[in-house]
Amino acid sequence: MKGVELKSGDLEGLFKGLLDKKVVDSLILPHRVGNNVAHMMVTDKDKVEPPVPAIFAPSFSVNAANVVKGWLIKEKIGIVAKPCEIRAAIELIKLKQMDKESVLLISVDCPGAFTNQDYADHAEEIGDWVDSAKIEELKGKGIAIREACEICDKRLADVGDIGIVRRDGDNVVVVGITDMGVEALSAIEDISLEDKDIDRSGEIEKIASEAKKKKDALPEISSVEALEEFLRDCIVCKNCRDMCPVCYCKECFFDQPLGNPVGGDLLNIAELRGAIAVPANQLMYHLTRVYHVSTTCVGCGACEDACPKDIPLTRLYPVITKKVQEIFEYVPGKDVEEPLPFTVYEEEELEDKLR
Amino acid sequence: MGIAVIGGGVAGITAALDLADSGYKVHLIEKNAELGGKMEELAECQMGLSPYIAKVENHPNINLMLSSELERLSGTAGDFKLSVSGNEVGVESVVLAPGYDIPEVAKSYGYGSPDVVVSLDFEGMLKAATVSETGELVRPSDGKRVKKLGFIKCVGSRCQENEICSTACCAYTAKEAWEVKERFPDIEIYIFYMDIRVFGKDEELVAELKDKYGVKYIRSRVPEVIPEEGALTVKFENLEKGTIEKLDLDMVVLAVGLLPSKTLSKLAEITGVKTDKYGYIETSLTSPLETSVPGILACGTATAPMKVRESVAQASGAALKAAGLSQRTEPIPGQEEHKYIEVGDELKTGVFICGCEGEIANSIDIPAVVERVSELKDVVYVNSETNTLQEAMDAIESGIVDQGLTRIVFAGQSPRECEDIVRDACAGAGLNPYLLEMVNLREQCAWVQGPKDATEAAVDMLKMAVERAKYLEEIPVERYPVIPKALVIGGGISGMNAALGIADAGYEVHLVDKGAELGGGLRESTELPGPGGEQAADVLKELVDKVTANERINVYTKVKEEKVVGRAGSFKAKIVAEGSAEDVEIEFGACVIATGARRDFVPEGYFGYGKEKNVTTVSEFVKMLAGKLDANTIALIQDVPGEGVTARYSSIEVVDSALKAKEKNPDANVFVLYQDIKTYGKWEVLYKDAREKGVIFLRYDKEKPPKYEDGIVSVYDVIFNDEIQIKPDLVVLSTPAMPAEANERLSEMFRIPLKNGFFMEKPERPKMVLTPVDTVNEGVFICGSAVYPAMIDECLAMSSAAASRACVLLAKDFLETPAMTSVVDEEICVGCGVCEAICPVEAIELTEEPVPVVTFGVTTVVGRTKKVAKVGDGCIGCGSCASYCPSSAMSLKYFRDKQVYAQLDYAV
Amino acid sequence: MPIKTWELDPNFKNEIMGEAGGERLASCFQCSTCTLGCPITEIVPSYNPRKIIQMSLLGMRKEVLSNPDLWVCLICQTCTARCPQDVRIADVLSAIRRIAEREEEAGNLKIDSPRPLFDKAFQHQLEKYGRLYDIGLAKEYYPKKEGSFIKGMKAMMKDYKDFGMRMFKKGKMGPKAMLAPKVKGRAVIKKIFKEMGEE
Amino acid sequence: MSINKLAYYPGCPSDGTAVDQDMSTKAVFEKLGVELVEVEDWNCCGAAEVEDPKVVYALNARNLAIAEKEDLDIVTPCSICYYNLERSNKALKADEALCTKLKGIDSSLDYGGKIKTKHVLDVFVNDIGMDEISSKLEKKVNVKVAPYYGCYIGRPPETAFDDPDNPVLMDKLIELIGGEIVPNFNYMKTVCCGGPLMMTRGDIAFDMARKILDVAKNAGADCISLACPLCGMMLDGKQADIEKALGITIGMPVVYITQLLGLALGIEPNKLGLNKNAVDTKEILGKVV
Repeated sequence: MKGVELKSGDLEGLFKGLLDKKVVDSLILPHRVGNNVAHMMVTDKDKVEPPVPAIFAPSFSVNAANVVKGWLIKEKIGIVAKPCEIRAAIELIKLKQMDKESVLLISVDCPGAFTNQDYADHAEEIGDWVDSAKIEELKGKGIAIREACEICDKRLADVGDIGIVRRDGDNVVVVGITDMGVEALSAIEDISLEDKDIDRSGEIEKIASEAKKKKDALPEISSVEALEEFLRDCIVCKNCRDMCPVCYCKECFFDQPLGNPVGGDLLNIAELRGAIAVPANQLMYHLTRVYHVSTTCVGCGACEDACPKDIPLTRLYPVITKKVQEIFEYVPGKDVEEPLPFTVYEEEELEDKLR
Repeated sequence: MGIAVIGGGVAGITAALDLADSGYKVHLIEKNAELGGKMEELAECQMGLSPYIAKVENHPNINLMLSSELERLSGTAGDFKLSVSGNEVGVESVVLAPGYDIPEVAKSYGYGSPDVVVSLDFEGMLKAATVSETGELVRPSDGKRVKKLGFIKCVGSRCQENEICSTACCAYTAKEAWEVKERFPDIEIYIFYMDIRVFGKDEELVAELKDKYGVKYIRSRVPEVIPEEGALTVKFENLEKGTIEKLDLDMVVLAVGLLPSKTLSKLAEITGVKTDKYGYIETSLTSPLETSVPGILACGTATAPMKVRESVAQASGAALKAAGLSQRTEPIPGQEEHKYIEVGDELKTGVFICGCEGEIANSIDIPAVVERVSELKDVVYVNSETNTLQEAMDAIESGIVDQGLTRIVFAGQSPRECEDIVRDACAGAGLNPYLLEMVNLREQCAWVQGPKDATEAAVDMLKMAVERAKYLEEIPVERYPVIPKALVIGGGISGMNAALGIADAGYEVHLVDKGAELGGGLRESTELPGPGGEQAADVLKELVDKVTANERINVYTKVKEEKVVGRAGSFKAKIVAEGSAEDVEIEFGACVIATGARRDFVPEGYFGYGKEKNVTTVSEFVKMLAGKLDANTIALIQDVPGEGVTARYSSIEVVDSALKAKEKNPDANVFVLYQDIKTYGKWEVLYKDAREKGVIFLRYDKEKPPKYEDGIVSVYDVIFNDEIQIKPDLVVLSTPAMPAEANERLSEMFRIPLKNGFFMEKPERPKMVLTPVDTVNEGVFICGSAVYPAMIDECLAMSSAAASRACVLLAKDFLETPAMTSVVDEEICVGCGVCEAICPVEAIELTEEPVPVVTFGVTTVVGRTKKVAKVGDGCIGCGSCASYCPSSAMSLKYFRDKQVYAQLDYAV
Repeated sequence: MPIKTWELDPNFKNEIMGEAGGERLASCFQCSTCTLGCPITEIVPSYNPRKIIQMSLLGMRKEVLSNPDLWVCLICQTCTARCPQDVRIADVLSAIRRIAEREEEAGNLKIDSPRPLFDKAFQHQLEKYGRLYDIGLAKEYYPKKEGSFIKGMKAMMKDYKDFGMRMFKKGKMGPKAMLAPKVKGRAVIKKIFKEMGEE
Repeated sequence: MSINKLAYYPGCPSDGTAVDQDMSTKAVFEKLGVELVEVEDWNCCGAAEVEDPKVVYALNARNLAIAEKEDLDIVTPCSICYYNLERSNKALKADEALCTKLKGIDSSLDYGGKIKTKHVLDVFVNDIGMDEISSKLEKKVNVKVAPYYGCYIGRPPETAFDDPDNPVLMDKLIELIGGEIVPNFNYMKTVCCGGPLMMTRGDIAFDMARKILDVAKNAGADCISLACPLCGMMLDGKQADIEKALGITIGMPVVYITQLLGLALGIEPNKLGLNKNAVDTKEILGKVV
């Protein structure tokens, strides 16, 4: 793999270089706003502001992919974001909601993240980076990372075009993952690429086994009744849908008359059955949505963060969709060239899996 | 004049329909009062066959002569006079399809205990278990639940009384076992067998039964079933332990073999056709459909024991040959143009409930249903007076004409059987045929609901249908002309035979082949298997000469690629040939794929092949047999692993060449190492001959394959239960057959799925194949070793069948565009392209339209384009796109969401 | 130890097939019907006619001929009746037994069963009298089986004292049965054995 | 009835252990109006002990030739004799070379292949016929019978005259004379009695006979009926020895079908030899009404 080892302070120069050399027309990257971290879109290289380490900050606001979803534009956008955001972007490319040629995807190592609110409240204590020891320490103080991050087994910067890997101390390694990524890095004068083979398989395994342990410990939703109970408080505000990076329909079924019966329609149904639950479609809404994202859900947890009724949706969406993905042996966002499983599976293969 | 088809079983029905659909007058003569033959007795088959029976019964070109028997036949091809139960019929050709009977079962199999049943009856029991109160499979003797079930194969076949193998039993036993396991997973199944003679998909099914379902396949020909103390005791040899074991079973199914129909000998006498020594109509390896009397064709189990799949292929093939001797005299149904009345917004729903000759009226209180349905809004007319399909159709037609009905709800037998017929009735009366809603009151209600619930369920089903009917829309029916030409891909024996068949029927044929010369795989062969000693070259020469001489056939050789676009009736192709500067462009209405199979698998590394010079393959060995044979000890190894599949001819070839080696050199020690000897049908005689001539057969297990080291072949004979070593002068390997290289490309182009590299027929019911040469792509047919590596007679029958099916299509002047196609709501479409990717026929494409991109509610950047899905020609209405589209931008005409939801709202 | 076919006698099957009744040996396809229907196999589990046939086909001459199980066949014909390939197993085994007896006579084999002695004694009686003579048969057979006249008589008494008395009482071993029958055509019978038996 | 005269081949045991069968056969035929002419100076058929088929053919050629001179078909009450006579008859009819060869050995072996060989059971049911027998019945034999057929009635196929697995001729006769067929005996009908091994492997023979006796007893039979002297010796004559050797009690009367039939025809029991059966038959006689 071609890459370069830098001081984390040098990343500023790298981003500036990408803009300067017109590798990208614009960059979306996390920046610090007061106690918090949010996404910023930069076109002028001089506006790339230090301290760049904000890109590693363990905070999750919105999924960056959700921001650029549907931007079918000529200009090239560089996106610096956590692996789950980059993976969502890759799924969106497959779903033709973005153009592969017009985005440069730069993933950064993620230790797991706190909600926007938690991070803002404890910015001092948390800081720009947390390792696992620190996560445990903070947990002791009642400051916990998001459940979605706890069960996430894909936190390393190994997706997208470029990966920014944290090393011990203040160093980072920037590697080109795709040809586009290598080309982009080569365009920058200050950087000279060399072969960088970083083996992180041990780390990956460790993360995966811990994540699996955490996932298995979650309470299971094992029946429709349990699901109804789980969703009891849902008000069908559809915030989870709006914040979901891979929920991409232009006009959601649940905004159409059939999916969103109102007034007379509801009265008709009520008359037929004697009584119906309102808000209508509570269960149907989530089941449809979980089906729609079943292969593409990257498990970023944005849905849970968006829920005004604090329903732990992580236990529904990433957990169930992961099962589906395992059936298809599909990892969403892993490779932009890999076709969506629904489009290529053979019925018989599926029969074998489900038996 | 016309064509007489004798026998109303599956073969007769198939032949009759192929002929009648292409405009020939058919006299279908059946001795029983009902159509269906043996298949009628098989629950699953009955369901599969019934649409065809309904079609025959309502076909204008078929003169159905039930309870009739042929009494006399005189005249010659082109002018036969038949006397049928007193009636005189004049025809140009005759197709014999009298079917089979089953042999008497030896008394040792349980002395008539009710718990010992033959397979045919077992099918009935499985069906009964579906509708019984408990839904369990129970013993006939005492009603106890079956826990241990045994199948005994080769009952009444491969024995003295019936020397040959019945071919079909291995597969149908596996399918019955599968059905039992699927429905009653707790039942333990034991299958006693000698050789498992299955191929292709059936082979996989057997593997699945063994591995996944835990079905025990035990190699022992169980000779007796002893009813003892409430159980049926069987003994079998545990070959591994070398012991005799006893097993108590609750029920035993005897897989009885097939014999020629009892009527066959009389039929042969009347018609003068020769029968072979087993009593079957005599046909040959190179003319499997022709009898000894010109103008009289034979098909199905009258010529040899075979499965439904082969029977049907033979029937279609025989139909083609019979048509060749006859003149088309009848119009082809469905070719007239319809004008439909404008129905506007007016909702006048008519409900028609057919009693189905008591099958519905017996378990459903029809007057009560009528009363409740009459109350429904928009229902202006209810008719429950009819008892047969024909009566019901008359009632619908007059309802539309006299009452001005604008929606029809028809409740009766399964739509699988009658949907086309009811739609035609609507269309005939001037109502758009898609303003019809069908209710399956027989199969889905009367047959499955207990008498208590049936009436209530019927009311619910009708209410749902009436509700859905409200939302039905008129769908325009368009027509396009059929190009009366065909493309045949592959110039081997199958392709040439198909091309000749189509050309002889009067259509132009383009025959393309990748080779420099016609002939295909058979060019590599020398002597054909069997005692006939026919030379492949002679067979080929005759075909090649005929093809070359035929003016209607255009031959293209060295063809690299055929780029085909279009749909049934109207295809276009560019033919790209090696060394030709310009591509040839052709048009055609139907296509036959006959790419054959490859035999060039090199077993490099197996048994020292390639290194040891005395290790050879069967095809090389067959060539050696033409010369002097020096080898004194020969080991033939069957089922050598490798990519590819077991060919139908593989075992036959091994046994045949072993026999020929022994005949050539009687003192030679010839050993055949095998897993299963698969000399199906009459080929069983080869196996017997080989043994009697002194060939030694040693059976090995897949897990313990033979080894060849230091000049010694070691094999663990699982029947002998010991290791046996041979010092051969010659080791002969039988290798698997591989699909043609072009299959992959053609599969993608035509969207016809492959299985192990071979083309799959259009799927029918899970247990049977009734359309062996049809594919999911209407207008494209498959045959020969492109479907599975087949024997020459099968290739010829199948390719005639494919030609027949193609001719049925080409005989039409027009085809209708499918009405139930997909439509896109462009406003909602988000352009993700999943529909494009999953469309099985590539009928959807994404088009780009310029649109502004809106971000955060503000038009910030002017985007390039927006992608929108468009449905083009060729949509087959499968609904894949509509079911996937997340934003429901895609929907299927006639299955609009609102139509389905209206129905569901009533259901929930 | 693996069976080395090159050390066997591939002609053995032809030898059997050359015997009257042995002709159909090679039709066997090892289906187990004979063994599974055999009433002897239930009592003598080692007796497996199917296996004897395959051993014969392979050419395991020595092993087949010295197999003591050869002599337990009842000739009940169940195997023959059921054999799907008309192998006539009972006749084949009989043919093999005859080969074995000849081998024994030639001094190449020791048969570990009294059955050939009994059969031979029976045939001798037949040659002598033209019909079965029970007492003569017993008097010839037992001494041969037991190795000496005295031992033979003792064994005979053990087996037949009760039975003989029973039969005698019931008039089934009356004077007619005690006397040797004398078929007039005895000379022809002798000729038959001489001419037909030594082919 | 088409038959009124037959050559009678009694078989070797007719003088001794199966004298009862011989007596009853003769008595029954007499009652049925069929004259039996004993094959003059008949010789042994070869039984099970002459294994060489060619010797068997030759032995029986003599018997057949004698009957042929009288122009009579042969009937025998013994199943093994029947098997040997019939297979020889078939072989001689089919093999001209064999016939020539036999003629060369002795003129008394010159058989022209003109007669048929029959088993008594076959003659009763198929030649004389149920109607004819029925018309001559005088008594009802009200017994529960286990009909035991043994080997050579349904086997081997070329000489068989009944089903190999479920023969029925004897059943028909028993039912005709008022007897009842016990249930659950069907599968024992044709299992060998062990007779051929009696002299060489008595242990096996006893085991096999015992099984038949046991099943008949468990099925509730009053008696076993049979049609072969070897089976008779094994099941009746040796029954006491079996009981002694295996330490069991059975006490199952065993009678020939000719004896049962004779009773129904009103023949004196002693004329049928019913006083000669090893296991007492009095109980059966009590059930003849």
